[in-house]
Amino acid sequence: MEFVAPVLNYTLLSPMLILLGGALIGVLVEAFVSKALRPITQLSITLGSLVLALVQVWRIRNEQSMTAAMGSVIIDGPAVLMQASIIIISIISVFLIADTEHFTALAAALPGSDEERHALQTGNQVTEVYPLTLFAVAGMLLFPISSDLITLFVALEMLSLPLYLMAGLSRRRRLASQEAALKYFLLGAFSSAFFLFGAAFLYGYSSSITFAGIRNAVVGGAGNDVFLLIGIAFLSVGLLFKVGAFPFHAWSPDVYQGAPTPVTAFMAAATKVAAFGAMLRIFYTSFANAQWSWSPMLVVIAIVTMLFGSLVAIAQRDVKRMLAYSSIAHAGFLLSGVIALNKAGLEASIFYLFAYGVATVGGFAIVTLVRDSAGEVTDLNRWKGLGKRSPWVATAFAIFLLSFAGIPLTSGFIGKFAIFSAAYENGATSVVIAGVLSSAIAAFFYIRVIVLMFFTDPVEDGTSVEIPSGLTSIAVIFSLVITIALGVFPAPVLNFISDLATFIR
Amino acid sequence: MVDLALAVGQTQTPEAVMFWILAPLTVAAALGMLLVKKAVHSAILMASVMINLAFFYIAQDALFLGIVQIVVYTGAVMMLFLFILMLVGVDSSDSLTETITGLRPIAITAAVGFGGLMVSLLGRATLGRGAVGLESANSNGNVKGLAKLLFSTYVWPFEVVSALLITAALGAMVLAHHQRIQTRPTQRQLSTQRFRGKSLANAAGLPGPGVFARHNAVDVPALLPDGTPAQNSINATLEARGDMLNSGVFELGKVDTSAGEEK
Amino acid sequence: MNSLTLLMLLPIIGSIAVAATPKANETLTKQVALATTVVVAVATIAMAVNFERDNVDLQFVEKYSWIPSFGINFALGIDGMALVLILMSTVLAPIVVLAGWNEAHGGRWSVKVFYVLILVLETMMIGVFAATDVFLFYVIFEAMLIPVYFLIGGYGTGQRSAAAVKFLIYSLFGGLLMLASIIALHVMSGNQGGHTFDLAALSQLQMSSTTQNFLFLGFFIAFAIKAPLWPLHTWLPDAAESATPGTSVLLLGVLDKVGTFGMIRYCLTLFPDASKTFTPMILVLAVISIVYGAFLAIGQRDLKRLIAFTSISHFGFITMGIFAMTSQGHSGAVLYMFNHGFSTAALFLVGGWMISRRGSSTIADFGGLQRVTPVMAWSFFLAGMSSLALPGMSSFVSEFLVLVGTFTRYPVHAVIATFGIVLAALYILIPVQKALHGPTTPGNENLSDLNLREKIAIAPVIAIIIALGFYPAPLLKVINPASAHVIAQMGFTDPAPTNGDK
Amino acid sequence: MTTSNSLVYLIALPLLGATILLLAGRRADKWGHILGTLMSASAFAVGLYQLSQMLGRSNEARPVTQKLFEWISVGTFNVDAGLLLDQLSICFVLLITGVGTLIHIYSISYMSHDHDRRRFFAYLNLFIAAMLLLVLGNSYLNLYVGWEGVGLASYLLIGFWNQKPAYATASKKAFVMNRIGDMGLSFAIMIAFATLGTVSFEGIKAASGTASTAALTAIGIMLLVAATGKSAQFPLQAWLGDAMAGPTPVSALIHAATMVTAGVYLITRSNFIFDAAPTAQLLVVIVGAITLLFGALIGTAKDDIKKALAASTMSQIGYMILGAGLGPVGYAFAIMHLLTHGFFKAGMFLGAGSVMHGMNDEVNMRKYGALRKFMPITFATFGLGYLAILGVPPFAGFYSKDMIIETAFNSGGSKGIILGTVTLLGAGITAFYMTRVMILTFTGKARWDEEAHPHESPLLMWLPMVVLAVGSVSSGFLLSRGDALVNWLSPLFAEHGEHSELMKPIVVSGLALAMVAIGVAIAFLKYSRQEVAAVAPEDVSVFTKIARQDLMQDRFNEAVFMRTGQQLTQVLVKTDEAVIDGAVRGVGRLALGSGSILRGMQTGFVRSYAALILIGAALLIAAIWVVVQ
Amino acid sequence: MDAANYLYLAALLFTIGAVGVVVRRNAIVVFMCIELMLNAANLAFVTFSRINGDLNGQVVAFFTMVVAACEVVVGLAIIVTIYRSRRSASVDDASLLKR
Repeated sequence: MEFVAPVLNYTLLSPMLILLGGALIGVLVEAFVSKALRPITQLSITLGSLVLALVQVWRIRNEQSMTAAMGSVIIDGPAVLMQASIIIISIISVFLIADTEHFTALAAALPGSDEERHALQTGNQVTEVYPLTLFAVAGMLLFPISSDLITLFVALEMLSLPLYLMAGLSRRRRLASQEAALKYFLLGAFSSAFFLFGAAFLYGYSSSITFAGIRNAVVGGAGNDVFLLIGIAFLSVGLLFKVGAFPFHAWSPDVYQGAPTPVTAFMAAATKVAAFGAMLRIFYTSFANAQWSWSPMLVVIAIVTMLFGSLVAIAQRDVKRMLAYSSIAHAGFLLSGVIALNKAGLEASIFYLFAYGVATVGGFAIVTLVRDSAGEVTDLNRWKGLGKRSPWVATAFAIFLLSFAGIPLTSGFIGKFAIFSAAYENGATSVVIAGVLSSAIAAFFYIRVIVLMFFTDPVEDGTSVEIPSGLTSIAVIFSLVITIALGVFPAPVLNFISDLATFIR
Repeated sequence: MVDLALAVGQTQTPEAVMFWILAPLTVAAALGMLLVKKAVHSAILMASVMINLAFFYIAQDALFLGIVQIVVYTGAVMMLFLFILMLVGVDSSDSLTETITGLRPIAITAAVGFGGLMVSLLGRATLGRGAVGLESANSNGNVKGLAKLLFSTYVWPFEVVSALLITAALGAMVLAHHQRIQTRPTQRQLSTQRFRGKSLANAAGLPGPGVFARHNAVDVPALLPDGTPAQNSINATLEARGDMLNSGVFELGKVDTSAGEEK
Repeated sequence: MNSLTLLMLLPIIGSIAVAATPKANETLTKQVALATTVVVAVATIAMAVNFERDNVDLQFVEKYSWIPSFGINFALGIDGMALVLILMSTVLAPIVVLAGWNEAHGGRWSVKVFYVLILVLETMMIGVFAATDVFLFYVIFEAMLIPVYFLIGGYGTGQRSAAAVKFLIYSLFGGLLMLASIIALHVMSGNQGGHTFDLAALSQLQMSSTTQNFLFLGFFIAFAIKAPLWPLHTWLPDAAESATPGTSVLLLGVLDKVGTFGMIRYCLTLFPDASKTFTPMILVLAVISIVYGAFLAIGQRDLKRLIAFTSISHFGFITMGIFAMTSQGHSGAVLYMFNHGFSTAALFLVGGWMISRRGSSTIADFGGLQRVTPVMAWSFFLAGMSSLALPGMSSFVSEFLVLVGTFTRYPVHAVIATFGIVLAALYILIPVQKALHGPTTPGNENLSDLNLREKIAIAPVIAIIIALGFYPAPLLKVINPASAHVIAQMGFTDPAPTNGDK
Repeated sequence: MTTSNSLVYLIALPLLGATILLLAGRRADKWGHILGTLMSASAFAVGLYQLSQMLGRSNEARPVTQKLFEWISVGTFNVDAGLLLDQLSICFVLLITGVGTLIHIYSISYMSHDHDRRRFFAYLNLFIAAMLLLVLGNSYLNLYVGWEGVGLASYLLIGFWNQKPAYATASKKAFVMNRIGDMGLSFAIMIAFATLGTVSFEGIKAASGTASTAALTAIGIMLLVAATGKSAQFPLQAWLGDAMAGPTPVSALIHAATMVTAGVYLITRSNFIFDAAPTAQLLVVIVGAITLLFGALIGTAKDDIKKALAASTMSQIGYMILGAGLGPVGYAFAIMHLLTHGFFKAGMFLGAGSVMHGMNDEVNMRKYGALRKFMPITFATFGLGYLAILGVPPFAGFYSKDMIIETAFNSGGSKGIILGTVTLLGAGITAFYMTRVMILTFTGKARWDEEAHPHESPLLMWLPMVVLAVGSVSSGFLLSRGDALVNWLSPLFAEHGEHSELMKPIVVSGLALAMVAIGVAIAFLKYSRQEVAAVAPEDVSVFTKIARQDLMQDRFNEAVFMRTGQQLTQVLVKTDEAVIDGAVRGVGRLALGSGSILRGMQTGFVRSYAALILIGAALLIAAIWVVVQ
Repeated sequence: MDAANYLYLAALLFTIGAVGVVVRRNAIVVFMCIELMLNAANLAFVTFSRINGDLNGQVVAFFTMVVAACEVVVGLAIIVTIYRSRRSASVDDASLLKR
């Protein structure tokens, strides 16, 4: 029992290390750089480290390793793909975050107080969001590549904590924003308790906390599976909470609505990739041989989630809430990729996650642009006639919506097709049918928004579209290009995914 | 669950005794957390649960964890809770009546179902292998064993946790830290300001609480010459905590003065 | 040879050119759009001339890998049926542009947008008929909805946005059912020798009859919504009522044909057995559509809705012809598609002119137009005659072929359907009487007759209607081999004359 | 069989005329009528030329065909655009073009004051072309084109003055009822194709030998339905009276001489079918018999001169149909009556037009009277036609009608007696109402309106009347001399054996004349001896009332078909809105409603959300518990 | 002594914690109940560690404590912030966002 010095493969871990490094520098910047210079410095550091991380991910794209961090992480094709997706989505989100006006000037100041007013006047900014973002991204990168329950749990918390905080930093409607943070935090902690409890039973079942060990136990299959089942169920509660699946979805409408829109965009898109990444890995590797036990459960949850999300979204009057319910429905669609449990399902899920994530960021980017004197206008009734006043913004939003609805020639369609195909291949016909049905329902509310924007006369109530600043424009255009390109010429990306998407065990 | 019965040697009986004494206490304390009105009491009960758990840890050959549970968890984390409780009003009590329609029966049903089913399931569980015990794992000492794992196998999450701690610190700072945006005014500036203000009413300083009032407690506002209560005579903190008494009660007009006129 | 791709590119290029025109110069915009559509029409005619009509194989075949991981190709190719429909689409396009010269002015957006949408739609119209890859077909099938949606919602009248939404939701619903079937096909092809969407390859798939039935329904319901078959028709009257006449022409004349085209190209080819299973039910629906559409048309007060319901009746005929599984029925149905395109175009265009002049689409608001605007009245009358399948008009040939083809196999259906021709007389003559005949009612005295542009637009339509009525052979010769091929593939032969031995 | 390249000109010339006149618009107003007349006349010339050619050939070689192009060809369904001119069609060609040309000439003057005379001529030309196509087509489908073409022309011409709503309605009614008949023709063609595999006359004739009686009966009945529609036979006769809304020349040409006789043509043309289908043939006879009485009865009660003549037409066509239904013996007589009828009825219609022309377009005979003196030519020509229709020897009707009556009597058994009686009765009634028309119009006292200034019509109008009157006088004699027409047509029809004669021709003629005399006498007693009221009396017998209302046929149609149809339509419109679209909207509302309800789960309370999670977890555990059990 | 008893205890404590989250209104008490659930999980880990005879479970428990500490910091910061804005620590009062 001699202590062996741990060996870390820094190359393979470099994307996360770069981001953590960037975050630490960011913290130091908070301490040592003057207020005026902080925003630009932080933005440069954040973007720089994200781009660097992306480059690093690209460079390790063909690496495969189980031992990059003493068995705590797995680097393989899907890992690279998930990480790349997360980083790309994060980069787009950072453009949004960096735009002014979204975050409170001083989080500690009471809403409506003189202190706040003063902070606003002096142009104070909470530049801490940049390091927080980087921490969250680092956590997200770690989440889908974790290969033991400890790392998974730590990563879960690491991606969650910054998001809890950031959800509460909105500049306008601060009470709602803080409420969102509180709800997100309490429910997140609640669900992570379930997660941990489930992890305990998995450990009990397999006497191992690594995925490989659990897998071996499942394959070996000694005794009855009560511990395994409890473990899977509770672990799923945690994961399903993060992806926003029914009945663990309840936080997402409130949080999406209350959080500053760039944060909403970021967490809606990137968290989903990370959470589904982890989910795919653990279900595809560790639990694959116990498919009989969890597949029916996920089928039911997927179907209910799709239908619930689509139905409730119809009744929404607030664009952010509507997108939240839409994201619930999409979580249902994505679950069918997990249920598929085949290579096609993995590829489809990755593609879907990326496509959906990018479109989501784009969609929320548009939301940030529609505002009146009091800030963003999220009441759909006041989006009337947007197409008249700002055709380009409305058109862009319409394209994102069409992508959500899965209309051909947008990325959403290819994703939907791929993921349902995979599910069908595994015989999950009911999921496919429910998916198709709820897509039809979902189409209804996406189209209703398009109607509002294009076919309804504007109400003169001061709602206007802010001329997009350079950064938001970049985010929108970037998302738009990806959304359309993936709809029209998905082949390169699909091939790239196909080449890489195999979990190593 | 028979398979899990451990032959844990001599300690078996004492452990059982300890368990059967502490476990009911623990459950009772936990239930108490739900039932007591005051948050502080809940916190105290929570601390006791934690300490009991520490005993269980130690009983189960997790010495290090047991100590950490007491020192760090109960000692630091719970103190943090108490600290915050103090901040938000230590004696504010929670009404236990349920305000959300239908929530309580649902919660109780779900909980009973959840707990009952869990217990029932655990009763059915078999592991297919015997329990091992930690004798060999702890052969070099519990702390050493843990340290070896922490610093070799789990070094990466260990590192990452540091980032988590930074995040937490940063987060707390963002939410709580009041950056001084203006320079603090000097005494001189303040007094100049006081006299150059629109009104000279407060030039001589704020009234103290209880002055001219029928009570002179700190939470009773002073009365102005015209008989109205002076809100600014009360400490802002008390006001914020909601501990200020309704000043209207002490308005002179409300005082029954009719007695003097009766003979 | 990549003439089909080029043909599809032409309108796109045109739309870019349209987009590049200065916003102030609307005339130039229109001229560019018109020129584009004319060029496309000429190019299509040139292609049609080069078409080998006795060759039953697909022609002008091209294939480019599109999404190889799903086995999806950008594969085009046309047989006689597709050629005829493409021809119809591209010939109608310039007519619609010319006829609806001022249609775009009442819209929410600029004239440019209108023509960009029209041209993009034209590309898709060509593509949807030319696609030989099921996925490609589906993509275009669905994507087509978007320009039409904006054309209805943006440039229509009345409850335009509600109608546009209804149209879109209905179509999307059908499309999604079809998507489910396509997914199943995709998976099955993957299990049986590699993912492919090639129509020919997919038609060789082995599947259980239950599967086949479900997949057939997925496709068929989508198509039955598109080519509105009772009871899935209720979107059409609303859409037609709200859309501009030009849009209605493209919608009913071309887009809805995708439904009937799809029934032949996809339902029959991919699921021959299921097609046979469902034939009795479909024929009943078709017959109901014929009679029901006619009755509803008679009962309409709004001119555009009336035309829409006549189309429902006509689509019933087309569907009946398709599923009669005789060469007459089949060729008749395809010819019917072509003819219906033109006769509906004539009705909608002239009806549109009447409505825009009068400012109302209620039939009762018109009266005595024949004396005031004889040319317009005549055009409407001829269009109506074409709609009621008067012999000498092209639609007669197709309608009769459908009836005779159906009769040889399903006499009862054919007999009931034939009652439709009496109802047709009513639904055409009632508006003719109300709008064109009788005394000139107030509000109609000063309507202007067709101007030169409108005459130029309507003339070719009527010329085609009449010319093909007397000499349909050029089209039939192209259609017949394709139809015969389909019928033969389905394993059907025309019933021999019974010599009365029944 | 001989082929020819010139048959198409018969159709092409008037069609060209129609096209030019319609396309040229007002520019052709000055010369349109001349062009139209020329086109018709040249078609007549072509017809004469064809006749001369035909006469020069032997019986077998007389039919001429011309294949224009392959019209419809799908699978085994092959229909050429082909024309056939044989002994039967040449009769029609000459009748159509000949009478047609006369009526063109008449119309030049009759319509001279009409603003839209050019359009009128265009329609007339169109009608001539369509009618010629009808009789020249070599297959049922070609015939069908002409069949509906004349329907269209008839519709256009009836509705020529469609600014009057009633006229517009009349034209629509004519078209729709014709379409019902056309449907029969469609059915006949479909059945023919399904059973015999062909739709050409030649092909069906060849196949009819071997075809089953059932099939042929079906075809025959359907053809009869077609004939009833076009020829205004029972039960589809109701439109003809209303069709008098058209200008009088139209009534003369279309609704007396030519189009309405198309049914007779159809049945005669299809002789090979009916000969092999006795049931169908019997139905033909029955329809003819009913209609001839029906029409005659209506004719007795009509005060409108044109409607009276129309009823007479209906009745006379009933004779023809009856004749055609009698089989090979009757075909030629039916055709003969058709031709003679074409002359005298057209003449009478033109006469009626002439009267109206002189009487400010008054049609009510009760407001005529004593016109003999003012319109001598009209009176003379009308009178000759009158004599012809009565069947007074030696006028045309005598030859043709008596033949039919005789054949009816001789058709054997009780059938023969019934038919003979009916035809005789019809002759009597005909005599009655025609005499009534004569008396009311031309004799007695003048009952004119104030502003009426009756005068004789101009040359262009009376000339055709004279020509037709000559035909009314002589055509019967000429056609029956030496059985000229019977022999001419005989190659087309099956041989027929000699029937046992129930009555000798002379007896039949005697009986017929007696009936006529009775009819005339009654009419004289009723109308010449008594004052005729200028306003139709209301206190008349129930029978008269019924007869005035076309024997309640319109009432019946209205109540049974129109009302039901209208109600059905309304119900369907409402059903479509409420049920079908309602279901669609219901689905939408269901989705929206359930969305709104489910939305209620989102209470905003974090504790409810936690409860939801707890419930979810509990359900998962419960599921596990169930699985483990 | 059966180690399973610890598991029963853990399950009970976890359930009680979960119920506490649902029924208590004071955000801090709710949070403490969550801590109770985490502690129950830890107890399960420790018990399983003993059953399985390796220390991984204890390591997890250790990590949990650390992570929980971080969570407490962030959570309490959020609770304090919302308390300062609303003058209330009741989670029911934070219900602006709904439906």
